[in-house]
Amino acid sequence: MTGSKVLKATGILALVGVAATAWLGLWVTPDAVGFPHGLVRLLYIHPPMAWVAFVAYGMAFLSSMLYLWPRTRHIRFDRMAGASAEVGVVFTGLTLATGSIWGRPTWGVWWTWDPLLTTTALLFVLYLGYLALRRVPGDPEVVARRSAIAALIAFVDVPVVYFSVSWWRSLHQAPTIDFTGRHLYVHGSMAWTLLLGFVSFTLAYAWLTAHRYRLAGLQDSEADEGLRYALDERRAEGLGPA
Amino acid sequence: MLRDAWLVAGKDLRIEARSRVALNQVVPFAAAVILLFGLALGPDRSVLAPASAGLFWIAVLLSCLLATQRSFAVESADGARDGLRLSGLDPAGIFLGKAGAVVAELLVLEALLALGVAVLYGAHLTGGLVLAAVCVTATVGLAAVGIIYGAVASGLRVKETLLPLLFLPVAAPVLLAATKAWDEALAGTPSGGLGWLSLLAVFAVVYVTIGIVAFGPLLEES
Amino acid sequence: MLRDAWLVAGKDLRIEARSRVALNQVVPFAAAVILLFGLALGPDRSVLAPASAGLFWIAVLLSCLLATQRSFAVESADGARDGLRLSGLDPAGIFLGKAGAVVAELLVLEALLALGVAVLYGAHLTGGLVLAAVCVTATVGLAAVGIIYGAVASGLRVKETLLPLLFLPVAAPVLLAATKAWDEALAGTPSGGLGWLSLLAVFAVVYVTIGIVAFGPLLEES
Amino acid sequence: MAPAVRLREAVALAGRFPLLAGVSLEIDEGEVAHVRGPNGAGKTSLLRLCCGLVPLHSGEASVLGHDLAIDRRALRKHVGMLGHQSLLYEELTVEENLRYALRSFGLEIEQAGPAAARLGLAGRVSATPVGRLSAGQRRRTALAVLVARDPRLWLLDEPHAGLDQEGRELLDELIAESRAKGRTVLLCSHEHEHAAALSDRTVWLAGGQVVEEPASVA
Amino acid sequence: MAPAVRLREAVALAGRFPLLAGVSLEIDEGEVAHVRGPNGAGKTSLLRLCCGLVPLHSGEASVLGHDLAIDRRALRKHVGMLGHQSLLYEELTVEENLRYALRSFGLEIEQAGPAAARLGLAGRVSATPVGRLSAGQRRRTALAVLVARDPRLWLLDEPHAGLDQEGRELLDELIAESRAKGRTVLLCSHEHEHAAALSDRTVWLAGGQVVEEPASVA
Ligand code: HEM
Ligand SMILES: Nc1ncnc2c1ncn2[C@@H]1O[C@H](COP(=O)(O)OP(=O)(O)OP(=O)(O)O)[C@@H](O)[C@H]1O
Ligand SMILES: Nc1ncnc2c1ncn2[C@@H]1O[C@H](COP(=O)(O)OP(=O)(O)OP(=O)(O)O)[C@@H](O)[C@H]1O
Ligand SMILES: [Mg+2]
Ligand SMILES: [Mg+2]
Repeated sequence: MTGSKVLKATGILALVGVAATAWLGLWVTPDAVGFPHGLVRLLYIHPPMAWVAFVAYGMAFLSSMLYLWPRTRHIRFDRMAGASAEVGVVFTGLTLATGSIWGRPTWGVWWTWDPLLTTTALLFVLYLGYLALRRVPGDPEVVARRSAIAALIAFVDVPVVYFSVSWWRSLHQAPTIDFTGRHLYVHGSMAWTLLLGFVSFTLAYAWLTAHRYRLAGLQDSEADEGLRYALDERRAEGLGPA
Repeated sequence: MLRDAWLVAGKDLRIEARSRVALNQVVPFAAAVILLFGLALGPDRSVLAPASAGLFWIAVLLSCLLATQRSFAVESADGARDGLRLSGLDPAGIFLGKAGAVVAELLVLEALLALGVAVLYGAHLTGGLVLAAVCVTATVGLAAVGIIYGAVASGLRVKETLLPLLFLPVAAPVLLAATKAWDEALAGTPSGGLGWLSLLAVFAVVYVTIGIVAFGPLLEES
Repeated sequence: MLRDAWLVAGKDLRIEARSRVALNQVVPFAAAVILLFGLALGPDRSVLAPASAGLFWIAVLLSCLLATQRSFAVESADGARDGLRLSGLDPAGIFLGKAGAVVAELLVLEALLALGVAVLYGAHLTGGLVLAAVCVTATVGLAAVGIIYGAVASGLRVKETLLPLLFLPVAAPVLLAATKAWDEALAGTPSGGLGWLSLLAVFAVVYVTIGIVAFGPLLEES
Repeated sequence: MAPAVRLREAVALAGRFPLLAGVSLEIDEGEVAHVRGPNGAGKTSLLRLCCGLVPLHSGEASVLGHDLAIDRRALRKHVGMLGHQSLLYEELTVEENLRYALRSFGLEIEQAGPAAARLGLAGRVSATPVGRLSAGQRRRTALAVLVARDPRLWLLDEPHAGLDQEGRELLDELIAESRAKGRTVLLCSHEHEHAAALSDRTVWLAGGQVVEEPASVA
Repeated sequence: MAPAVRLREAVALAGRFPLLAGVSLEIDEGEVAHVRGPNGAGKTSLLRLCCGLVPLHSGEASVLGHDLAIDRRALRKHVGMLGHQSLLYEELTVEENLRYALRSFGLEIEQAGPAAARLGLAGRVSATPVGRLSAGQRRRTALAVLVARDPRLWLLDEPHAGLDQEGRELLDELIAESRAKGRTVLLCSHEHEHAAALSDRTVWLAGGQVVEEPASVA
């Protein structure tokens, strides 16, 4: 099947890309001034991870919309939303983790109540709730509708996270934390490494999500297989004792 | 749709008028939240006065949670969702009606609470108009989210725990914006709160729209 | 009595193991509470770092509320109280069993949360032994109060709103004492927390005793 | 005349369990059908499918000309269900419940009084909140809503349960009346002698399917 | 033989409403009594009084030798109630529910299997969480608990409701058996032909009181 070939290729590319990013980031690119030794190297994975989380939630949102729209309603969009949100939660977790690791030497603390950080953490919890909702047992279609609507509402928070920095600035004169990293002058090998980071992490996202999606599909088709058996068994119930 | 909304809101408010749950239970609960959390965060007035807006909105948030739980508890017990679906009412109307009733209850609560906060924390309720506008828009947003998630969770055996989990994080930006707007207004610069107010208005519009659109699919399910 | 307690706790924990509600829903809820308070109180580290113990205990308090609600939701729906009364179990045993199950769930939650708090607030978990002891005693007290009031509210149409209202003010002293004890321990003077710890122990003993004695009359009344 | 209920190999699931495992059935408008079968056969599920409370997984299903896979909402106005749960507002009185139900279907509330009186709910009971009624009085209230609405399709799930002698006779009368008016009735009941006398035909369900009348009556 | 149930002018209230307005009644041990009356007569309230779910307001009441005003708890071990609600744990399976119930009465769990089998709950159903059962299967589970416990006093509130034909026959058998074993049974039922055949005597209730058999059968 070409589908699985594309998937395999994506996986290999993602792997190579991430490895290359690591290599470039760790050994090739220069240390930046103003950063504690070597920590700038987190630059090549931390922002891409945050980006992937956004992409994942966006995908979950889109799939949920498609699921809710009667003309395009198909259970595969629900699967997609679930798979994407799951990967999104993982990457949000990674963003939080790398951010904390970065923050410790840079700001001297693991955590601070910066709006961006807080809203990111909230996003994490928000989608944990979404996944908990998905796990509540029930009819697949019912679960799909419920979670699709939850995904719509949850996504409203994503732009809030994204804009929280600028809103904070525009609405609040003295930002408590200067997110100076944003002004860092990125050049040469650093820029290329960063770009590679974005691309390869996005590929990794695609690969992971596709796998999760396929797995969900397999589980469903297994259930469909099981359904035939279940139907026979149920019908036999009627014939049994009589 | 509006006729149905009116009918549903009337019914919910009539049940409230009879059972007095919002007045006798939710208002004292909100007061307890403010007092208690004020205590937990330390009795230091210099800490608490700036935090008064935040505490106020947390109390409102938790009360909104109770109000929505109640709003679905009065629907026929186990069959809440079945009942709503078989009722022949327009789902959008149901949504608007139930949200409207919760908004009405919460606004009364907020008025009472604001008095309390003013006294307790020595907060000055300046910029009254902005404060009131923030209350209304924020409450509409909160109630809309609450009712949507209330419907999502209703009929599930785990609704007691699921609803708070879903509601709280989504309501957080509303909380944040409302707190900021109040902070500005209380600090004597109500115009600084206008940006947050418009953000709240956006939230309210978005959530109400989602509710109107999504309540149909939500109830029609299963 | 202890045999019955064991039976009830085993049943409650088995239901939890099957539905995973505490893990999948209450733990994230607690995290959401902490974040929410962090947001509402503003980004000012000088306010939040000293308040970290308070926030931790507020999150535990609200989670305890959910856990007790859940604990009675798994009892047979409408007939929760009838079921418990007709069960032939010793009321004191029921109380101890249900409270025990809630304590077990909350202790796991606190362990997870403590990790989170340590990171979030840059709080140093020094005096680990004192912290743990505070957790255990405070949790026993909270769970005991929760289960008593849970039984009071169970079977009433207004349980969603009544339980929080009853629970919060009574749990307040526990919250305060636990917060103080943690504050001391986090400030590096765990011995200063021992006074609070013994206060918590008194609370726990008192509430558990009340529960053991009062659960019978509580279930028997109409 | 078009069939009021028409199912073709209808499958309905709860999770992965087939509530209905391929039901094919036609019930004409104006017919009173007695649905019968052992516990767990799928009778309640069939009624819930017909009013759109359970989604159709596969097969075809149309009720009163509405395809259940497409528009369930349009159907609601014409279908009345009496289920195991009474779906009333516990805090409102019998009368208020009746009025609210009628209003929510866009009907005039004049029918409320007569319907309540017919079901023996006049006087004290009609001003009592539903939460304080006995099991049979609740059942009567739910029936009163149906009577006042007079929908085209009546779905009755063990309607006799909980009713006293007089209530049973009244119910029989009501079913006979609605048949005379040309309403369609699906009547699930284990009281077969009772039900058989009321109905035009009997549909046997077992194991989520329509079956022939079993040799040993189940 | 001492009477199993002995009420003297027993009054029970719900708020200010008298559920029972002075009931005097004696039922001997080993008797099967059919309690009958119109909806809202107070039948359910009577049974709930007998197992101590409704407090006695005034009058005297003793059940199995225990005074209801003093010790209701001691009674519980010997009384089994089948009410409108099944009082089971929805998350636990039929089998787990049975075992838990037996354990909670301090009985051996060996009876669980046979009781379930007797009620037709073997196989798939016995491993299904009660929350997913049909109405009749729930009823059967609740009955299985009673059968496994075999208490001295059986309080059955409309036990036939929801059971299929086979279940009804089984129930009749069970009642006959417990009579043979000397158990006392209070049977509320609107299916009077059924119930009359099973019972030694009929008690008529109306308006919260014991009345003579009414001229017009209600
Ligand atoms: C979705 C949310 C987030 C996004 C989009 C994001 C994005 C970024 C970007 C683009 C940079 C700039 C790197 C540079 O140009 O120097 C950065 C830096 C950083 N981020 Fe994040 N980040 C997010 C969440 C977090 C979180 C949750 C934490 C902490 C727990 C964190 C901690 C940091 C730190 C410490 C730096 C270095 C800042 C400095 O050098 O001053 N970030 N982030
Ligand atoms: N909580 C309550 N508050 C006030 N009145 C109540 C309450 N519960 C029941 N009643 C009233 O008490 C009366 C007796 O109720 P009960 O349930 O005992 O009747 P019943 O004989 O079992 O009737 P049914 O045949 O309908 O089951 C009814 O008229 C009912 O309205
Ligand atoms: N949510 C669910 N999940 C799994 N199985 C279910 C669920 N609900 C019902 N069932 C099963 O579906 C079957 C049919 O149930 P249904 O309620 O339709 O039966 P019924 O014919 O109405 O029975 P009764 O006469 O007992 O009322 C039963 O075997 C039941 O165990
Ligand atoms: Mg049924
Ligand atoms: Mg009754």
